[in-house]
Amino acid sequence: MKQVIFNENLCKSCELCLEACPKHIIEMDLDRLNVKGYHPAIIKPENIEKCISCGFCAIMCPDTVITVIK
Amino acid sequence: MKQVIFNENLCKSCELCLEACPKHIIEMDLDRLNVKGYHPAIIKPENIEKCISCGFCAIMCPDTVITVIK
Amino acid sequence: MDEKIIFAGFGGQGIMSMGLIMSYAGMMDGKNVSWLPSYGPEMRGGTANCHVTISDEPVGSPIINEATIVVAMNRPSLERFEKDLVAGGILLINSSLIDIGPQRSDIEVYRIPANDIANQMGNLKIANSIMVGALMSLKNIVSEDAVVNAFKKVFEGKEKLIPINIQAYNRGKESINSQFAVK
Amino acid sequence: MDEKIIFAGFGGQGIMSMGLIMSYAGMMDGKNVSWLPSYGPEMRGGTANCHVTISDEPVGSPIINEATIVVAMNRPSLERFEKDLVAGGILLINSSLIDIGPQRSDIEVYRIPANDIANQMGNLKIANSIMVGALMSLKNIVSEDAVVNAFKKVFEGKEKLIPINIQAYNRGKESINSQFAVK
Amino acid sequence: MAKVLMKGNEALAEAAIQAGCRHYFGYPITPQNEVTAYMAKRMPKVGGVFLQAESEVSAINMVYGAGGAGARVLITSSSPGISLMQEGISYIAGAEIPCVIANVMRGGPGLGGIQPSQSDYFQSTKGGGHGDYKLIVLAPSTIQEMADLVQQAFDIADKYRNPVMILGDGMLGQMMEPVDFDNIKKGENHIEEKTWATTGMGTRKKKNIINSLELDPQMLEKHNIELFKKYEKASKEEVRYEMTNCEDAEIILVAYGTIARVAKNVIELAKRENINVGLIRPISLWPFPVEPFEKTVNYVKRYLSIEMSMGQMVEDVKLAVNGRKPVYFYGRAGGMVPEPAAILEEIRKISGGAK
Amino acid sequence: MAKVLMKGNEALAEAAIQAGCRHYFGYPITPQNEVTAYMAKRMPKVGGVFLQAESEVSAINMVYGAGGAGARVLITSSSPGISLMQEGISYIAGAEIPCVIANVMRGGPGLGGIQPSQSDYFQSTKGGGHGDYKLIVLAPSTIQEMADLVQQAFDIADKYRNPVMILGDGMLGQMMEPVDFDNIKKGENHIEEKTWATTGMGTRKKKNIINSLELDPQMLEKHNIELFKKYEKASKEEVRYEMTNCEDAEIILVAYGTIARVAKNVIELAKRENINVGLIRPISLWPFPVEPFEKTVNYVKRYLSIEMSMGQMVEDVKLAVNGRKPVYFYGRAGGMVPEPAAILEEIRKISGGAK
Amino acid sequence: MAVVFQKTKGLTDVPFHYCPGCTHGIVHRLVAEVMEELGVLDKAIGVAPVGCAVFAYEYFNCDMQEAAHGRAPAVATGIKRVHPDRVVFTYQGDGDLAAIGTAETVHAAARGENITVVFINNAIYGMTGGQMAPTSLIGQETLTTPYGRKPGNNGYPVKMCEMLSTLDGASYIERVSVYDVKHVLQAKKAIKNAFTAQINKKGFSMIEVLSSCPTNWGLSPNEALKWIKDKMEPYYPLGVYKNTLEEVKQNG
Amino acid sequence: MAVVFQKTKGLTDVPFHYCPGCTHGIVHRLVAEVMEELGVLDKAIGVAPVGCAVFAYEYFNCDMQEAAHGRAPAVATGIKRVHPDRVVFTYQGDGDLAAIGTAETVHAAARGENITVVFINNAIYGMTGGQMAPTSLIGQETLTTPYGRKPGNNGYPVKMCEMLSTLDGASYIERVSVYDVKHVLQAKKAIKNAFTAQINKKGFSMIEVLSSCPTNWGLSPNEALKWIKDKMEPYYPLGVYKNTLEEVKQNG
Ligand SMILES: Cc1ncc(C[n+]2csc(CCOP(=O)(O)OP(=O)(O)O)c2C)c(N)n1
Ligand SMILES: Cc1ncc(C[n+]2csc(CCOP(=O)(O)OP(=O)(O)O)c2C)c(N)n1
Ligand code: SF4
Ligand code: SF4
Ligand code: SF4
Ligand code: SF4
Ligand code: SF4
Ligand code: SF4
Ligand SMILES: [Mg+2]
Ligand SMILES: [Mg+2]
Repeated sequence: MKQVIFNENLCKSCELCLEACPKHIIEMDLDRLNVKGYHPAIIKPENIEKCISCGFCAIMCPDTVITVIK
Repeated sequence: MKQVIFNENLCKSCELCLEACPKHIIEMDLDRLNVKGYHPAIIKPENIEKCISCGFCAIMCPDTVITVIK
Repeated sequence: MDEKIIFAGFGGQGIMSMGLIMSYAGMMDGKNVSWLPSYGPEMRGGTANCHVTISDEPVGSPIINEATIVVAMNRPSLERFEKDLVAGGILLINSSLIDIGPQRSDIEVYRIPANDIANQMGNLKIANSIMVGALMSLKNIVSEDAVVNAFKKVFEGKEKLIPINIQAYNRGKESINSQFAVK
Repeated sequence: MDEKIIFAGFGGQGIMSMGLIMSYAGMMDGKNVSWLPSYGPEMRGGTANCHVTISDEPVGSPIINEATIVVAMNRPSLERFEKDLVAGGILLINSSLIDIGPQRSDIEVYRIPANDIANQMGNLKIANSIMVGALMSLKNIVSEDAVVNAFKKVFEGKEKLIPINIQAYNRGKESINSQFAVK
Repeated sequence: MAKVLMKGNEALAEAAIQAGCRHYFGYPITPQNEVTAYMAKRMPKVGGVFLQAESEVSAINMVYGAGGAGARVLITSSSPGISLMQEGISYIAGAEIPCVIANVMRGGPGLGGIQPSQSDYFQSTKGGGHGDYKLIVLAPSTIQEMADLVQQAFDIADKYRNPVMILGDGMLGQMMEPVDFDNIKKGENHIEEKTWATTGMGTRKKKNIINSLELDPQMLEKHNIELFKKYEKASKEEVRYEMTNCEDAEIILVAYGTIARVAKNVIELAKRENINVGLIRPISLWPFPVEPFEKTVNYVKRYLSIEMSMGQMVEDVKLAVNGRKPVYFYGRAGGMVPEPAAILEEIRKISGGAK
Repeated sequence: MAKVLMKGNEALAEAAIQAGCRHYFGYPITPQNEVTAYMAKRMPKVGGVFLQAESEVSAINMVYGAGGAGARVLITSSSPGISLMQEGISYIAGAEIPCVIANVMRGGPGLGGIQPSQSDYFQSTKGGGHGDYKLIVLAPSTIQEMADLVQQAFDIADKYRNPVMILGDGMLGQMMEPVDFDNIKKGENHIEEKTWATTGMGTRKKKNIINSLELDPQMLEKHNIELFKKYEKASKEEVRYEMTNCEDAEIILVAYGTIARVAKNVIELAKRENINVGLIRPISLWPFPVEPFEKTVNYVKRYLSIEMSMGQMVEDVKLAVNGRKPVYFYGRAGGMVPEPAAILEEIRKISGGAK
Repeated sequence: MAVVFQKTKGLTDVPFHYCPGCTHGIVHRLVAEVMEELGVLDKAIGVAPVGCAVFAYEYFNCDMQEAAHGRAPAVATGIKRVHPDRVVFTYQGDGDLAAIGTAETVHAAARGENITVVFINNAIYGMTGGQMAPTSLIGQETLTTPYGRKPGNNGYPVKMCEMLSTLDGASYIERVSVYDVKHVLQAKKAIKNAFTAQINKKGFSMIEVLSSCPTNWGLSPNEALKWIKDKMEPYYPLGVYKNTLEEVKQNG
Repeated sequence: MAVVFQKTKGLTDVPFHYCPGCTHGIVHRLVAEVMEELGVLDKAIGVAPVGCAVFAYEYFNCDMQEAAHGRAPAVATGIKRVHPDRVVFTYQGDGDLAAIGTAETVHAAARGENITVVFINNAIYGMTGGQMAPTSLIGQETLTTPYGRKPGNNGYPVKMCEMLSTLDGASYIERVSVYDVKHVLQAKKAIKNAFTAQINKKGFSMIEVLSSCPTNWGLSPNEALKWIKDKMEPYYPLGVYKNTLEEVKQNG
């Protein structure tokens, strides 16, 4: 089962993953703040299927927020 | 008048001038010590005529002992 | 007069400027003033606060252990500085970002939805000036003139921001009337 | 016993070794000893000297202000250290290199042409051992055995130099007999 | 020029410029970074030089060069950076080069923290570097005084051909207060010609040498004795202190810099409890002011040294009091600032609950 | 092993090796060059490391690394070089790394000279670096004691996880005396395991960190207080001194290191004139021994501190005596060594020609 | 189900304190991954600098020392000389490594000290709030070059890879960046080479990473990556500057 | 009657304290001659090092400062920033310049500090009695490398000209020697170029002189000259490493 897991409370809203994703499926959740006060990065459930499990998002994330499972 | 003047009390007997002189006319005066306790470099009067005023001795002397006049 | 004010909030909320405006105004009124920022390692994030003393006497310690006024712009600030108020002191709460109340009951509390007002006015950055206005309408710490001049001083080099901030300041003053003093 | 000896001369005359031999010998005899070199900037030339104390008591200051013996290997040394001798002290002069006499008349003076003797023996480097011999024949500061062992110690690693130096030492002892004590 | 609201670090920088300083060398370190930033902005405007060195070691040796070349020169840093300068400072003192060094102290030891501290008192006053030398050490307690003392520091440095240290702390560097620069003598006018400086010989007959080497111990001793004659003069002429409420105090607080301000609050607090507390505030830490102790030792019951350290100035207080009255110490360390209430509590404690 | 005749510098080096030190970092400087030379020769023979660093700054930080990694480590230098180490020393104290630092003092300030001096007393005992920390400072006065104290220094350093300084001077470094290494406990056996050291985690569960940073002032204060608990323990357990002829002395000399030897000669000289002179020789300069003053202050008339400096230890003497008896100072500077006769003269002078 | 990417065991659970989008975080991860992959975490000893990475000792899952500003290579030397069989590395910023620590860096390299240096070149002093670094670009505005860095006053940016490659003790020197996925992967390979050089006892290895400081550059994190590519890379060419991995080296 | 050679006015009357045959003396004379010939003695300010040349302040006939060990470039920077129109030079040994003073040297060069550095590489610490210098050769026996310098323990000799030439601020860098008349004359030309670079405001200039230390090498003065030629020169190739004398340089 394809999964991209965000360890949400580590996210700092830097948007590097967003830019790195070739499928442009990552976005900032502007409706929520995590414990640090940042809008966390998310993939909307409807978009997860577009993920090609390339891992680029995780590779570019400076805060080890992301785990990618294929 | 060709002259090679040694400021004798500055001489430290290092023999660099001796080696540098293309005419091999410089020697150490083993009979005398200068104020510093060194045998000074000299050119015997009979040898001064062989001097070609090249200045090599002065150029190699580390203690500015030598003045060369042509 | 001896006012000891703590301004506190997130970095980026203009906390330091609030303190500066009050300090300048105090100075222009011929008071003794001091302004002391908290300073952390130069990494970003976390809270910011500054201690402002405005007094008729020379200022002793610039560190405020017993504040007469606390302006809390976010929740952690409220939690941290509430206890430093003297009994009867004034607590200003930015109710746009703070949904809890104070623990104490021996202080005067005012809630101003500064961010919401600022949002209405079309510029989130002026929430701080709104709070300064609210504060001034509660207590005439410094003269009106001095505050206006202080705005000019603090925004030196960024003159075009002065009118909107003074406007915000005035809105802040008005806001108090529509507020409820929670005792 | 409390001998305080200053050895002095040019760098290269083996001044430090003279002091070392006496110090080792003293130590081997169970005496308290100290050896203090003068040390200058590491540039060459100039004078060298060392202060040697050999004593039944623990050595106080290793600096000798009042010497019982001065061994002067060159003229500047004589000029510099003559005054440090106690009245009645012994002054040994390397007469090969020193053509002046001492200024004082309250001391015992011995002149040994150490360089000349060394030259005769075919090795200028042993003038120092000759002087040690002369010193020992004047005053039995340490035992004969100890001196021989001290030579062995000081020339550790250069064993082939031991015989000639002991020979020189013995010639030095003899030389005193052919000397004249200038009073 | 009217009063302006300024951070201590900025006031320090501006005062130096107004005192005729046109050469600043430094290296960034918290909590004194505003000095470097201010100098970087202002120096080019007044035709001066701001140079960020590659390290504090290098910076202090640039100061040596520039001061030796005749300039009024300033360097600032904070505790670890000042430690790195100790060799250079000893050289500057040895070669008798005037300059002003400011230490905006933070908590130590080692990397420590960046909150205000006073734990470099020993280093500043006893000589953190090698050899017998003294810095003249001035400790401001307000931003106005920061400005005033910086200007005096340059004059003192020139007068004695000696480095002068301004000893502040992070709080003094970071806080703002109104400051008035009108009293600052504008430097250019009253800088005496430095005939000893290495400016290039030009038409001068004798070459000038800046140096601290002397291999002959007799000559080096002479040099040391001459240095100490200067220090003796300074310890007569450069003593600075303030006394508050000492007239009939039963206990006298001794505090410098920021903490002296806290002490003033304590005096007020104590009054409410009818405890008569006075304050001696040394402004010159070296020379340490002995007079206020002589004036008070006969009637006061005890002294209490308050410091942001584990106890350093207290030794100088003891030396001044010399056993005639008890001397106590209260301190906080690591960036903690003593609170008035806690000091009052300490006063009660050492007074045996008296009064 | 029988007695051997050795220079102080060599004895220091050999004693360190015998105490189990296998890591030496240093940088050449007169008058301690024999240490580097000796270590360069010997260390490879015993499987140890001799490393000539690019500077003293670098060397002290190598010591930080090596000491933090669990090794017994030695560094030596002389005055200007020690000044360069002040930041590093403060870090080592802050991070609680055991090591031994020897300063073979020479005349200052600045480049100064290379003759023996004691003018780094303040730097060593009060903290030449920033922050509140203490070195344990030991001052040998014979070559044998140099060897003995070096060995003790390593044990003390390990016991307290604190740097220990051996404070010698050029004369002590350069002179030879017989020395016996038989009493030195061979280090390898009694070095306790350093469970805190960074040795690589291996099978250890918790990672080890060597550090002096603490940005939270409350935590940093706690760290400071813990350091001072150690220092308090040390000032009870590590006091070392020697008393000579103090029983019914009317004047007591206070002197350490080389000058204490001169002082012993003075005692003899004075006896001839029927002046009863005693000597207190502090061996630990920090902790400074207070006991011998307590023992003598009631009957002695005065104290005279003799130093090869312009007057540094005399402050600690005054603090110990605390006004109960007059304290005098006599010193020579720049590499000059006080002569017995001159000291005697000084004794006569301050005694008002007494006895 | 296969894990494509998960957090390395080379990092502890302590969250990074870095600003949003600061690439210090990426490099930390790469170093940790390399150590995990090489199986050296249990014998690694790292040295943290003074700079934004000052808390690196909290993050790497191995023994750590915190060095004085600039002195990490000296500290690492001390450690390595005590434990020659451990893997010793430093992690340093440009102020730390190329300004105050210049002598320590040069001489660790000259000595061929068998350590690995990870060098974060972000053309600024991050921790102290944005002063000029030795590596700041000509024209760059910083707190201490408010009118832009000018050669006449502030000199020229220092190229550490080029400089250190002139030293015989340097075994592996490479400059990389992390401004996109490709370069991150290349950076990781480089870091692995550097650690491998150490494990093979080749001597001094250093990887210079062109890294971002969005906060002090006044750019968004993604803009900052672009700035690395557009402004820094032209002055600091990427590539391998020294490589003796294949050479059999005499060891004295 | 023509004077072929006489002592330059650039030197005072104080006799050199150097050991017999030490080429420090030759280099002193060359620097002094160059300053005299360029007519800058009255506006020169020199900086002496700590090393055998510590007394250089006595010898040069111009204003002088004595710097702390290794810090001469920093001291010179301080002087030059006060008097940009004066001619400022340092005279330093290899321990001074290439060990303890590495950072100061590198950054004076990187800044393009408009000073001239005369660098005496004698592969040894002369003044302190013959310890290893960073420039000591592999295998060289010194007080601190009694078994010969070994790369594994002591690293490799540092080539300063090569290293500093990588810096954009360096304007003129040349390595010369003084082991015979021809090389002495070449050395003088190089020193003149370096001072000329400064006078023309080109930035940092340095001349490295392979020089002898007969005393600590344990050789006679003439043998020592041969040692320079046979042992040092192969490792330290002579030549111009950087030359912007002809370039028109932008100045920020
Ligand atoms: C001796 C000393 N000097 C100065 C400082 C202040 N300081 C802390 S970090 C730093 C520079 C950090 O810049 P860099 O090394 O480039 O690391 P970055 O923060 O950019 O990652 C400085 C100057 C210090 N702590 N110690
Ligand atoms: C801070 C400091 N460290 C060490 C010394 C001791 N010292 C004096 S000169 C010198 C080295 C001299 O060697 P070099 O620079 O090569 O000059 P040379 O004597 O060979 O001409 C050293 C280490 C010192 N004076 N100051
Ligand atoms: S794994 Fe690749 S495709 Fe999937 S979210 Fe991450 S970057 Fe996008
Ligand atoms: S890269 Fe990481 S920290 Fe940045 S937004 Fe994406 S998940 Fe959050
Ligand atoms: S001038 Fe030339 S020929 Fe004459 S003595 Fe000198 S070297 Fe010889
Ligand atoms: S070169 Fe000079 S010092 Fe040497 S022997 Fe000749 S004259 Fe004398
Ligand atoms: S200041 Fe710059 S380098 Fe430091 S954490 Fe923030 S972005 Fe990163
Ligand atoms: S020790 Fe060497 S460098 Fe120094 S003066 Fe003597 S020969 Fe020259
Ligand atoms: Mg950086
Ligand atoms: Mg050299």
